[in-house]
Amino acid sequence: MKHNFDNLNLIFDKYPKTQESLIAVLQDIQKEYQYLPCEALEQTSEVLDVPLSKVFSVSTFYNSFSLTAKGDKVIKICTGTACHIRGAKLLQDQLENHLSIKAGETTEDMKFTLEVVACVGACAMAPVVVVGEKYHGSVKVSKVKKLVKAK
Amino acid sequence: MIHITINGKVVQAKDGEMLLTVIRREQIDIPTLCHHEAVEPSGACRLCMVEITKPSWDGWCDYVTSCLYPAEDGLIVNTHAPKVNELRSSILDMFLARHPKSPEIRQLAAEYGVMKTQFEEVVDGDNCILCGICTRICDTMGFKAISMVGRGHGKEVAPPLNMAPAACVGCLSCAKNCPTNYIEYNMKNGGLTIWKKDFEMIACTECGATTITKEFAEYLSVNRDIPFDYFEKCDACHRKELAGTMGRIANWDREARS
Amino acid sequence: MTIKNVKDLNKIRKTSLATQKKHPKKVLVCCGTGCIANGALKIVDSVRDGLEKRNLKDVTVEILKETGCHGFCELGPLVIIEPQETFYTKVKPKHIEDILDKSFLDNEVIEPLLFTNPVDGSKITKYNDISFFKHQQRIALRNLGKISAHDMNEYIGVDGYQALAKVLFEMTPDEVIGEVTKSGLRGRGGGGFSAGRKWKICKDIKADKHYVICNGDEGDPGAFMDRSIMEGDPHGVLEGMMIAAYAIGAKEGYIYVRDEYPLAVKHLEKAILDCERTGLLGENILGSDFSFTIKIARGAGAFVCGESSALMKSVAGEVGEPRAKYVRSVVKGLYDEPTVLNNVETLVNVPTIIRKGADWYSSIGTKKSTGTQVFSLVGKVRNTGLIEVPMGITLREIIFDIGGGILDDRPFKAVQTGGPSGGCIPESMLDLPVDFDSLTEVGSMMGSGGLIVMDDKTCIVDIAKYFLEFLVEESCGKCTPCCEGLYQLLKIVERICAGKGVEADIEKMERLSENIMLGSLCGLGKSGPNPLMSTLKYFKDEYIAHIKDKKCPAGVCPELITYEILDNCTGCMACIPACGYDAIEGKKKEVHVITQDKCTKCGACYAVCNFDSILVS
Amino acid sequence: MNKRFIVKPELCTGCRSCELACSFTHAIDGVRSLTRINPIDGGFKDLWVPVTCLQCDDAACIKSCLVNALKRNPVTGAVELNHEVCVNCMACVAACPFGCAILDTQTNLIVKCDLCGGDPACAHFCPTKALVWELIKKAVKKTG
Repeated sequence: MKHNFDNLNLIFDKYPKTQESLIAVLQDIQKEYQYLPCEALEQTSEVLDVPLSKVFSVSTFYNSFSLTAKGDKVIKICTGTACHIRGAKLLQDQLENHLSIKAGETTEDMKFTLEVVACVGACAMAPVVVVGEKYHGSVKVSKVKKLVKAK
Repeated sequence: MIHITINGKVVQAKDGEMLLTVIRREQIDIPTLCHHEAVEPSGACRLCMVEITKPSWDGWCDYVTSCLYPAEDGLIVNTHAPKVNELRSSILDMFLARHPKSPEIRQLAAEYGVMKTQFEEVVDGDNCILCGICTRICDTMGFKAISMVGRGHGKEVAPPLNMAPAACVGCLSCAKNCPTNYIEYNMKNGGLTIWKKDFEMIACTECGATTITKEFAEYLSVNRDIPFDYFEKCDACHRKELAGTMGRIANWDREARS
Repeated sequence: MTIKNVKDLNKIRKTSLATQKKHPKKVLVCCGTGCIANGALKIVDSVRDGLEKRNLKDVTVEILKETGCHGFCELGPLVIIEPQETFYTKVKPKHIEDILDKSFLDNEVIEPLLFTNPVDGSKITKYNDISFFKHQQRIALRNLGKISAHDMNEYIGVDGYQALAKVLFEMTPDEVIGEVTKSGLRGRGGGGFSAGRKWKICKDIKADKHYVICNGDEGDPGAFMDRSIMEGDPHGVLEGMMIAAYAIGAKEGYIYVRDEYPLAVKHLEKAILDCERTGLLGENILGSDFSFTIKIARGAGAFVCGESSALMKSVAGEVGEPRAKYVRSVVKGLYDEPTVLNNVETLVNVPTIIRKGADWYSSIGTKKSTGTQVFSLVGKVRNTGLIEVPMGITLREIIFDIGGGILDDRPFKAVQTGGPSGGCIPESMLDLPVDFDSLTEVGSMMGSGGLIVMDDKTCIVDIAKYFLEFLVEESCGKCTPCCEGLYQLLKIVERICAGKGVEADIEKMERLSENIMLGSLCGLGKSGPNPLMSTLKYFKDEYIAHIKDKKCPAGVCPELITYEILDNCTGCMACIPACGYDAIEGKKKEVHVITQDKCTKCGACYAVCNFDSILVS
Repeated sequence: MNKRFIVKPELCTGCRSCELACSFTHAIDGVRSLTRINPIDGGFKDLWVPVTCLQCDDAACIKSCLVNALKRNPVTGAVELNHEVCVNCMACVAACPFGCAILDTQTNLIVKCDLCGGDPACAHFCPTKALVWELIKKAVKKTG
């Protein structure tokens, strides 16, 4: 996939050029491109003067980061304890079935990525599914298909 | 100097020196899989755990990794307490389940009475025990070419982006210090391949023997202020050269005297 | 404007209070993450439009308050009309006109939007009459739902930064530490270590730098109080940090926030910026010698970063692997300097303790666990949400009085506390007074205060499996007992759930658990077997049922159950499209049939059936 | 230490007693080590040069070691290799311009002369006094 990497400098300029900024920079890159492209990691290593191996370690250690491109919409199924008890597994099963992908995968048309995440901190509305930036609480099986249709 | 008691024997130790160092100095055998003196201790494998107590602790004991626990005056250490032994065999059992094919793990586990794991063997398990000796040595040497990637059960040692690591000079320290000989490399026809990266070995200008890679020599020459031509001959030819030089001087001397 | 001294601060407080007095009528819209998810921002817009229509545009700021979380997220969006304290639930934009005309401008009450008492079906008008709120005592959550979360002046109006002024000009650092120690405040992040003593240790270490870190990396699944506090009362957190910094002599502080909490990050950023602009952060705060700055470090999703040494590595931009702590992080923490790490809830209590005194605080709660604790009461309970109650209250009071009992009147089975490091507490212990020590005694722990209520439809073995899955996923992979040991525990529990367990597995799990607890490097591994151990202790029968009888009494574990359609099926056809595996056949108004070979036991049919026609056995 | 190690090639007969002494002295668990000293044909009739580490002032081996396994013993003046720390990267073997850090292929350890911690065995056993461990004062007197 080809990207325009001009925006990277805008990200770098926001932070001091030290290792302390590494996670913040990677988060901004993740937000910008929905994943961490190789070129961006290489540039980050250079600009922040952090060895590429350390950048790679950090990129693969934390859940927030992904090294593969994601779909236009990321669907996150919360699997926090409250959601688990109130049927998160069933929602996962339904969404996987409906989208014909497993959690962690992206549909072939690159429209949706399905993820399971640990608690999103909206436990009182369990079970929760986050589509893009929008939180959906008390999700029922009958609502699942609507979630995926939602633009 | 302070005094600690190890397995009933009072021994001397330096204040703040790690217990493992003292224990090893006393020739007491306790296993470790993540320890290397070249790097900071990490406390990952947990095999070197020992039982410690002090008279003032009222019978209470603690269990600590000796590689990381600094010696304190009056400490009473038991390197083979029943709980510690049980823990070691349990850990070795876990290792054996994860790396059932590793001869090194099998041998060590057998020493602790674990011949066959009671746990579920990991299918397609490799022999990397994630001790981090390779990555820590690479960091300490200043290359920082490889690192731990991922986390938890899926963690692995890998070069960045899983591509030939630019920072690697082919010193082979990672492979040579791997406790389970997991890291593969290939040396043939004056070349070396490790981490999918190809290197050229410096061949001795006299005899053609090889010692280190060109990249490593260049690194040492630039960063450590060593003339590059030092690396152009092998050690045997260097010795011969020295013998020749000293021989000539001795011969002049001899001729001058006679 | 800048706040150069206490006089400036008091001037703002006075103005703020005067404004409140001038406009007693207010519309409070809860803008916590829960309510926003339910559409609170649209409500805010509607209220704003409505006020404009009624020529009240100029005083919108005084009337409309976008507050932090009330904790009653399930019923959101929530709107409260002051001063009557009328509490409206599940408000939609179309209701706003009515609310403004009848309830805000007039004194009427719009009955359909009121809270319905789940016990007797009656309508309750006032916020404080609802049992969910009635039994609470709010100190940490004092400002949540009361003030506009992002307005510094409002915070100052409710005595904000008065405690800071008090410590800076009336107390020495030692006196501050003394007061906090005397209050008995214990760390609310899990460990329960005395906050004052921690500060004292840190202060007494001679070093170039000292740091204060606020831990907002709420990793426990099922807990969200820190999120709500950071979102709803960011200045309270900052003030707590400043007081801690003054006490230990720190000049730099960090707030470590989960990146999954974007609203919390936004509100904290705004609060820090406001403080920097006015001089409440920076050099010579309020004209004193005290200088302090706060930076936000965003976490990146790693439960293990709740462990202090891992968190500090993460703040420094490294991989969050814990180190063995024979030297504690309070002595050698961030960048190897002495560091005080307190969690959000701990710090937000500090300003009130300083203002009202240690004696007042320690009079609340129990002798060894003083004050209040915020719980997130979730799971199979009627009223779910955030609650703050005095320590020592019983689980029964929390679940049945505040929580209104179990959802659908099912029998209570267990309550899980302390997240993945805690345990499950059975019905026989419902009258246990909750505090740090009592929970530890029964094999669980306070943790960050998650209370997850389970009914008879929750499989206890599945819960143990759930937590092990979580921990295996979240283990950093550094030390063997945690990384490999928890993995093997999970494998055994998986086998049991699949009906392939043998009796010897129980002893094997117990022995392995002990070794994991003994051998692991950090708290994650040391406490990792807790959920399993506590369920083994209190619910052994259920394990035996899985192992011996090959049955899952709760009807959860797919391999041990079957789904059947009963004769009372109305033939509504709802289950047919819900089944993703084409396992259900049937015609309209005829009893449907499940083809057992195709059934994956996912439970979708059960979830959509409105006639209880599906039998799980 | 006020002693120094002196090599006198003119006295060396190439008998290799020094090699044996070295090998036995540095034996590990009864297994003889690779010798750190080698009498090598100096290229002239009857002239043997016992080649061993010169303990250079500005030692290339120390500079080349990236893990600080090589350190100078302040008492003996010898550059000593700590095998526990050594990672076998071969940098010192390659860097020594005199070829006096050598890989012992039997044990896979790099070896170099450590002056036996202050009492070189080779000097003891040299029958012709071609290797001497002598007081510096005495040496100064002799040459002066």
